[in-house]
Amino acid sequence: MHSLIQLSIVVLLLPLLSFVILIFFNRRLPRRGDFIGLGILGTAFGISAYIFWSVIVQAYDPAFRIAWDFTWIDLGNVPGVGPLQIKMGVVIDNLTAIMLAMVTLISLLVHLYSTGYMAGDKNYGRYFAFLGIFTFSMLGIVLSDNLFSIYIFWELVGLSSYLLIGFFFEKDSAADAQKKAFLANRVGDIGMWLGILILYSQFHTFSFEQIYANLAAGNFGLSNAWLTAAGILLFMGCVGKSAQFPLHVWLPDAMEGPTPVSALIHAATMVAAGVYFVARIFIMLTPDALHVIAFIGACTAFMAATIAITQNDIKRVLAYSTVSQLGYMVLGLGVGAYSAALFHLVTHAFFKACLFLGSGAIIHAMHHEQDMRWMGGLRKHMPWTFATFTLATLALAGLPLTSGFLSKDAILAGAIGFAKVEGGGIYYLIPVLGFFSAMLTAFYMGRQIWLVFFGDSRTHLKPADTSHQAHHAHDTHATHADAHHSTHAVHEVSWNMRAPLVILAALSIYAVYSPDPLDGAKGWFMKMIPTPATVVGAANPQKGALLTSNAPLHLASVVPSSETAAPALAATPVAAEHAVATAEHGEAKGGHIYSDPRQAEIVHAGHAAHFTAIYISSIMVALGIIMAFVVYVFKIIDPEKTARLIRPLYLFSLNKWYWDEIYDATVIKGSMALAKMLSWFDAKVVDGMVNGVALLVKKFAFLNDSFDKHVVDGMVNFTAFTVNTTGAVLRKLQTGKVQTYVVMLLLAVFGYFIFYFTRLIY
Amino acid sequence: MFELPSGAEIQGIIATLKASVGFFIPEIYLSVLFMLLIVIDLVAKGRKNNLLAITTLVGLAGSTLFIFQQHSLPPGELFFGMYVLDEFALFFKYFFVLSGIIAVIVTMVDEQFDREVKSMGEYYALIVAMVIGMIMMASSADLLMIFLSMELVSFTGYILAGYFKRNARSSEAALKYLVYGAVSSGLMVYGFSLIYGITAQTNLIKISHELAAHGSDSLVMIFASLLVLAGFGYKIGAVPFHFWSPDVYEGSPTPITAYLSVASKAAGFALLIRFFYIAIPHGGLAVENKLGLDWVTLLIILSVSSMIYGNVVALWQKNVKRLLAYSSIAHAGYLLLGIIVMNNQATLLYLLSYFLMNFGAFYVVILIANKTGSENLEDYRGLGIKMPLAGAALTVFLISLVGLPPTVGFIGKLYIFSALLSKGSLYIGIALVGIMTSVISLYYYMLIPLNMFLRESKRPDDKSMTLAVAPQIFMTALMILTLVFGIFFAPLSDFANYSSAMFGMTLPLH
Amino acid sequence: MLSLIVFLPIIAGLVILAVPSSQKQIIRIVSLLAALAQGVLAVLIWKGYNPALPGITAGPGGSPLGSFQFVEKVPWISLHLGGFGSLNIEYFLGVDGISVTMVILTALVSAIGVLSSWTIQKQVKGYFILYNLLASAMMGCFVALDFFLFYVFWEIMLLPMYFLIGIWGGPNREYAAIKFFLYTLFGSVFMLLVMIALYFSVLDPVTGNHTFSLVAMATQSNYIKDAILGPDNVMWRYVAFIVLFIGFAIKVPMFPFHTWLPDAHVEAPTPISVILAGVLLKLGTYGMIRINFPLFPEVFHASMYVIGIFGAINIIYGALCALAQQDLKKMVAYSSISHMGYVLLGLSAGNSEGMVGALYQMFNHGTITAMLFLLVGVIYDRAHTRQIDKFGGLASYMPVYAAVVTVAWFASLGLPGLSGFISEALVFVGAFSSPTTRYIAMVSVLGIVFGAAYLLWSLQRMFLGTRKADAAYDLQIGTDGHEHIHFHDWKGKIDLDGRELAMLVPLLLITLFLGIYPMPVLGMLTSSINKLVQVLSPVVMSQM
Amino acid sequence: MEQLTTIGLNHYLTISAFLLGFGLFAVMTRKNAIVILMGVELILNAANINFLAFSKYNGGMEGVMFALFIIVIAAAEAAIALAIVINIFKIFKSVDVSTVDTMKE
Repeated sequence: MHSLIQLSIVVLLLPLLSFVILIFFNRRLPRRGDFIGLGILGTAFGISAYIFWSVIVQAYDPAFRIAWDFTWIDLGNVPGVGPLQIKMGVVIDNLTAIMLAMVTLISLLVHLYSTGYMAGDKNYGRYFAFLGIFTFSMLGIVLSDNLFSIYIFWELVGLSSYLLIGFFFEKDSAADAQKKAFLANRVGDIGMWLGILILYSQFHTFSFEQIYANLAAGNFGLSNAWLTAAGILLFMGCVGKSAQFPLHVWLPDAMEGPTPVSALIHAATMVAAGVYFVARIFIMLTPDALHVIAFIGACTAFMAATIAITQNDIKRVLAYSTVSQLGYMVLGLGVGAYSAALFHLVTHAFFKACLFLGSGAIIHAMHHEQDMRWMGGLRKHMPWTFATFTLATLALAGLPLTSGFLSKDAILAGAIGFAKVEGGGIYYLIPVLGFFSAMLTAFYMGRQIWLVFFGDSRTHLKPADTSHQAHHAHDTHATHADAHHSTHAVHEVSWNMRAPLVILAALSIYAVYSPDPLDGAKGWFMKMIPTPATVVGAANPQKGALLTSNAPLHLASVVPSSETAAPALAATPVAAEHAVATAEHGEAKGGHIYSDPRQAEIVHAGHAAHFTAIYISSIMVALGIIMAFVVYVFKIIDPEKTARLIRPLYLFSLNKWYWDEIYDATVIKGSMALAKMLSWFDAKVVDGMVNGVALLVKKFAFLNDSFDKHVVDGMVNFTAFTVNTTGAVLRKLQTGKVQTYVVMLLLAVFGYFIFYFTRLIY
Repeated sequence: MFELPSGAEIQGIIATLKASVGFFIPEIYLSVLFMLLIVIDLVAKGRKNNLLAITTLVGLAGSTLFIFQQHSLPPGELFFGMYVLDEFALFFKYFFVLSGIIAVIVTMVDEQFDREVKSMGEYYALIVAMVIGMIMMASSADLLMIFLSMELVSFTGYILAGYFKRNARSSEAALKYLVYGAVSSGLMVYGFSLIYGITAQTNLIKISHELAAHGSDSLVMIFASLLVLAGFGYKIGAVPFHFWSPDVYEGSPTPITAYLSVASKAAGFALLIRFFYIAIPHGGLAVENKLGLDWVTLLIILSVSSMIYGNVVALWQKNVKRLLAYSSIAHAGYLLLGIIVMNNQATLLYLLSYFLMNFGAFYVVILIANKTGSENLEDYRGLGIKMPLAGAALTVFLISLVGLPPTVGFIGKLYIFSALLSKGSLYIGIALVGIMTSVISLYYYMLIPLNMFLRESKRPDDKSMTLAVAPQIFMTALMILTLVFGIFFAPLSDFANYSSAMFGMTLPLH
Repeated sequence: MLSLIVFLPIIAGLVILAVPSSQKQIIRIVSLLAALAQGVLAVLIWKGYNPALPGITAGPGGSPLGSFQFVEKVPWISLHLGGFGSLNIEYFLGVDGISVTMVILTALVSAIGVLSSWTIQKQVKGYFILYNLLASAMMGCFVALDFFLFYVFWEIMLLPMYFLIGIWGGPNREYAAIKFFLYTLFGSVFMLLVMIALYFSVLDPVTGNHTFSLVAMATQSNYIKDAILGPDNVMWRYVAFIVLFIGFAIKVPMFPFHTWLPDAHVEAPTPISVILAGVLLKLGTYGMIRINFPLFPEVFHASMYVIGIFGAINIIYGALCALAQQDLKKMVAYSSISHMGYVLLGLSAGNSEGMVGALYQMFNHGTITAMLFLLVGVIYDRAHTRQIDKFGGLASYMPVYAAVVTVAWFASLGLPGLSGFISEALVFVGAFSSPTTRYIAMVSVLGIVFGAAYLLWSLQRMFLGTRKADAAYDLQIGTDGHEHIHFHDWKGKIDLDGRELAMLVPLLLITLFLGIYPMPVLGMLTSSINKLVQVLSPVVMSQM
Repeated sequence: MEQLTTIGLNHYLTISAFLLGFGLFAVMTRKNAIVILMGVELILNAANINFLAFSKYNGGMEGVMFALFIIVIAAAEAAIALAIVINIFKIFKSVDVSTVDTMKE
């Protein structure tokens, strides 16, 4: 077993250890054992940093991939299949290394931050335990080498998010939110599960490696439609986790959880897991599937942005911006800007975490006031927060010199290229939506900054009563807040909450990723995470024949066993064509090649569109910021008046496009009604279906009370009704008069005689 | 016109009679016992009745010895074919003697007798007489003997049913029994006359030879055998000849009810089997046509209607005795199934199981009636707690009547249905009816445990319900037998198999 | 060995019979000892079991040995019958992978049941006698390899169950009890007919007689060609299969024969619900696997589709009905209808993954649902109500209970890391892999969501948020200034007490362990299941 | 001609059939228990006539024997019947069988 593998397993198990210790013993430990969680995460980060260093920095290899697995379930010698095992295992490649480092780092920072933020909560220890199990499952997703274990950790992440969202479970809103989140995720998961099933039913394995090898070898028994379906279904998992349209509704509500949790789970890591998963399965997605993904991403990005502009809750604005940014990533993957999307995933993780932690600091300082309308003028009180928050905001808005600029621009460039390659038309909608959302992003982030930090404090404007309920709800905070509630002294937060802000803000600067402030593609990240070659050659409409012909070779970038084959690929015409492309664009692509011409074209066109993208997006962002200034700084346009002017639109945005209402009216009410109906059906009809008509039975029981009710009710089956009626009739024959008996006797004899007589005649 | 027999013939006749008497010892012994009882009654007037009871018990028990000796005798006919001795007959001899014994035991515990009647004088004598009559029913091979023995059983039955003279229901039972019985036996004997007219024979074996040889006018034959069946049907209490039974069973003294519902029913079956198997056997359609009567269909109708009617109407009964009466109608239906497929073993085994469980049930009913003074379902509420053993025993007997393992009743049902299915898919329809009706029967049988265990007593009187030791022991013994034979039924099955042989069978039993 | 494990409880019952009914504690302890001894034996059997031997059909030379294990084969009834050949009934016990898991489950659940019966106060003696009778019968069903013996055990179960529900049950117990009894008997009487018909259709290859041995029946070559259930008699084979299937489906219970279950559960006392859900329902599916399918493989093949559809209906229908329930116990009852649907679905797949999944689901459902009913019992003991809306915010006041409930609930909704997940996953994998049931599986996955829905919703309504206005309990400020919960007329510990933990913790650990490492159970199943799949595969049918 | 003059088997049978009919009619319609019993006697005598006639026309003694026994049985039956009816009269103060129906259904 490779040493890195061992290390990664250690990293995986450490947070679990912290969970186990804390969940059982936190009350017996000093400080509820938060230092344990912190220390363990520190170690974990240290190890993953080492992995990152040795994989990415020390000796970078584009096709680096080490895997290890063990038999988890052994089904023996299955008839028709042969020996069948279900394996579990971990894999480390470049992407994994980066993700490992990122997840552990952010988790560490959030742990640190929480020691300040959650101080004094009655379930303090449990909180860290939950953080531990979350980190464990997240790392599990990152490290998994097969679909099955990804699905497992997927569900576990769902669980830990459930637990953390509902951490203040006394609040009904929190309880609702956690249920909503879990269910929404489940809906996505069943799609993902079906996708997994489609693949398994063909190859009897869950392992990525073998599935891709089989796909490349063209062993997929079903039609390409099934393959596309599999892709889309797997993507549904991402729709759930990454809060893509139409399953995005849970994420904003998830803000009921503690703010650090929102930072860790609902901004940086868990929601990114969906994107990460799509990246993992990227090479088996058919073009059709990719188109669907791209459109979903675009819609999400745009919709969320439009909603964000009218929200007043500071965390909700960030939540919707998260949704919007995730939309960008998905869009990026959809259009084939693989590296850019993942790049955005990383950068976004950092600055969005920074924003959330910052908002947490603000809320903390404002004694759990979350409504931006009652904030303002905070920059004087909390300079550190202000600085970091602003920096992160710029990154999110995508201004040059920030990391956000690099990644977002790369995605948009890819989108343009994609639209070009696909032949324009409807496909231009995607970049257009992308740019438009970029503008909106700039606008609502500007609005937020202004409302929160500038102007004068508007706390006094707030109708008092509501606020008190708001935070009396989570009791411990209430006490903690009441301490200095009397004096509304807003003060900067303590160091352990400040440090993470600074670190994260620092990580949102362009220099970390790329020497060139205007081009992420020059940066190490995009060099090191190349777009892998697709394996769905047979499913690829354009160059199907060609690709199937040298399908085995495409494994080069997937299967380590045939690394040696990699150079040979340079000979393929595709590579040649691409060589030309790269040549005229005059930049080295880290030696990796695009075996899939479609991808090649897209990437090439993307690079071609690079500067167009820069121009347009800069203009858009500028527009957005200017608008924000116009509205909120110079007060040239009064927001209220505008809102009244375009009331329908305003309400539409304010009410989040009415998605909750729609779901409530259709899905939830629908299924509840169905359930009620069915259970009525069950009690009334099925219970009596066996006997035909339960009603009749009841009536019958009613008719003769002489007859013990329990019979009729009890024997809800055929005998009940028929038998008893027949009995009721027959027993009348027993008149008690002996002469009638004799008559019966004779009648019987006579009847028999007739019967035989007729039988004799015929 | 009749020339007197010559001396030689008379010598021959006397010789035959002498020889036959040797085969007739149990009957003679029992007749002696009968007279002895009357004498004792006369002598010991006013003394304790137990004397009579004990004598009867001992006497009946003693008769088993003589019956046992008959195993060594070769099967054959005696008294000029009036009477036969074969394993089949032996089986019923044991059966009836045992049921007589149990009837006496049951009577001894029944306290109603103490209230109703002063002297038990002729009671036991009549029981013995009835035993004799039934034994003769089982062994008679001649229409005349059949008629005589049946009448003997009926008459004693009438008297016993009405034994509680001052009790209106008992007397009513007697009257109904009398009228119905008289009419149906009258019809039967009319049918006999017709058969005699057709075949000029009264001996069953000869009759069947006649029919096989010359055939007959099937219409008359059918009419005759329908009338005969009216007689038999009345004895076995199968629908539509059952009407007397519920009233009579309810009205008569409970021991007599038990006795009639088991013994005289069994006697009727013995007669039915012998008559149809010997006189007009069927082994496939050919013979039926030749003998001019497809009595299988006849019995199928009988048995199906009995199973359905008995079980369905029983659902409505509030009186436990009456409920058991209807259930006995249903059981007549099940027994007929065995006869239809001409499988003596199954029938006899079922009879044995029925013997155990029905007597057991009635025994417990009497014990309970002694304490509560009532046989109404309502008054059974909460008895299970007051007298757990009786409750358990009754439950076992009822479960056995339903036919659930591990009770002997299940074995009976198992054999009956096996007999049906061993004919392939021919009789599956009837088997289904039997199965379904037994599900129905579960409900009303379970009504009794339901009242005993699941419901609280309406008047929780603290008066103790503890039973005497002896009855408890006997009851437990019956219960254990019911269970043990339900698990190790080999002896019963062997015995039934051994007893299925009949003298003069022209066709193989299968 | 097997005889011992089967008859131990009955022996205990006899001992109890001797104990005066006033000595309640002794009675309880006796039956607990019996249950524990049973558990020990089960463990020994599990240890001694060799997973390599497949079972299902006869081993080399037509004898069960070499295929089944712990075989005990004694001629019980063997007599020549005038009527129909010779009757051979054997006292024939033995286990293979399928039954050994069920044996372990039964031992476990009945031990837990005894523990939870501790609170029974009314007529303790009678209760435990019946309980032990029931335990014996259940165990017997799982190890019997002779159809007659199986049938006997099967029927013996009914009566104790009837009384246990009827006497110690809730207000509406008479109705529930008789309903249960009639439904089940209705199913089993047909089994009797089929059993007899099979008897006349099968010859024991070794002795050449008719036989009740299920092992001989499972080999198609032993059938008499033109017998009533012989290969030629296709129509009757179909009828017999359907009749048998219905008989077992009633026990499962399968829609639309399930209506007895909610009533029975709601009325039954907690331990009986545990037994009912934990073991009795398994008998239905076990019967299908042991009897229905191997004896009529070709019919099974023709009807896979139908079985699958019924499985799907069970899954979704049960889940939706559970969603609408107000009574917590009723909800759990419907949830087990839904979960047994997974078993049916897995069986209908007819491939190893599905069948292993189904078997594993049977085991897990046994442990998990036992846990659920115990938990329902806990709250019912305290609050004397099971109305979900009568609670709220319990998590604050009964943390341990809430934690256990959460784990159990998540186990029931199939959370990875807990055993329920693996079985459901395998079921879906199997059902989806077989083209016959693929689309059914696609529909059934909806069950996952609905399952999560009703469980989470009930969890929220009972444990999260704050106390409802009309809750079944009061809050009072304790000495330490914190709020404390107070149930009317409940003297005992508010949170779980030792006995309850002693029942729940083992189940929790099993659920967790088997969720992480399923092989201890799966390992025993696989070879048998693979053999079964082989027996059921159409190839074999063509050779018969 | 000969049919009319000489009395043949059929005449006997017809008579007995009529007797049977009358007997049954009496049993079914009469209310008085005594009369019902007389009806039963009629039925038995119908059988008697049959037996005698057949025994005459088939030869053999069985019929005659049978008839004799039937007569004896009838006598015994009458004795028992009367005893029961008297008992009924004691209790129900009438011999109308239709009033004797306390037990039914």
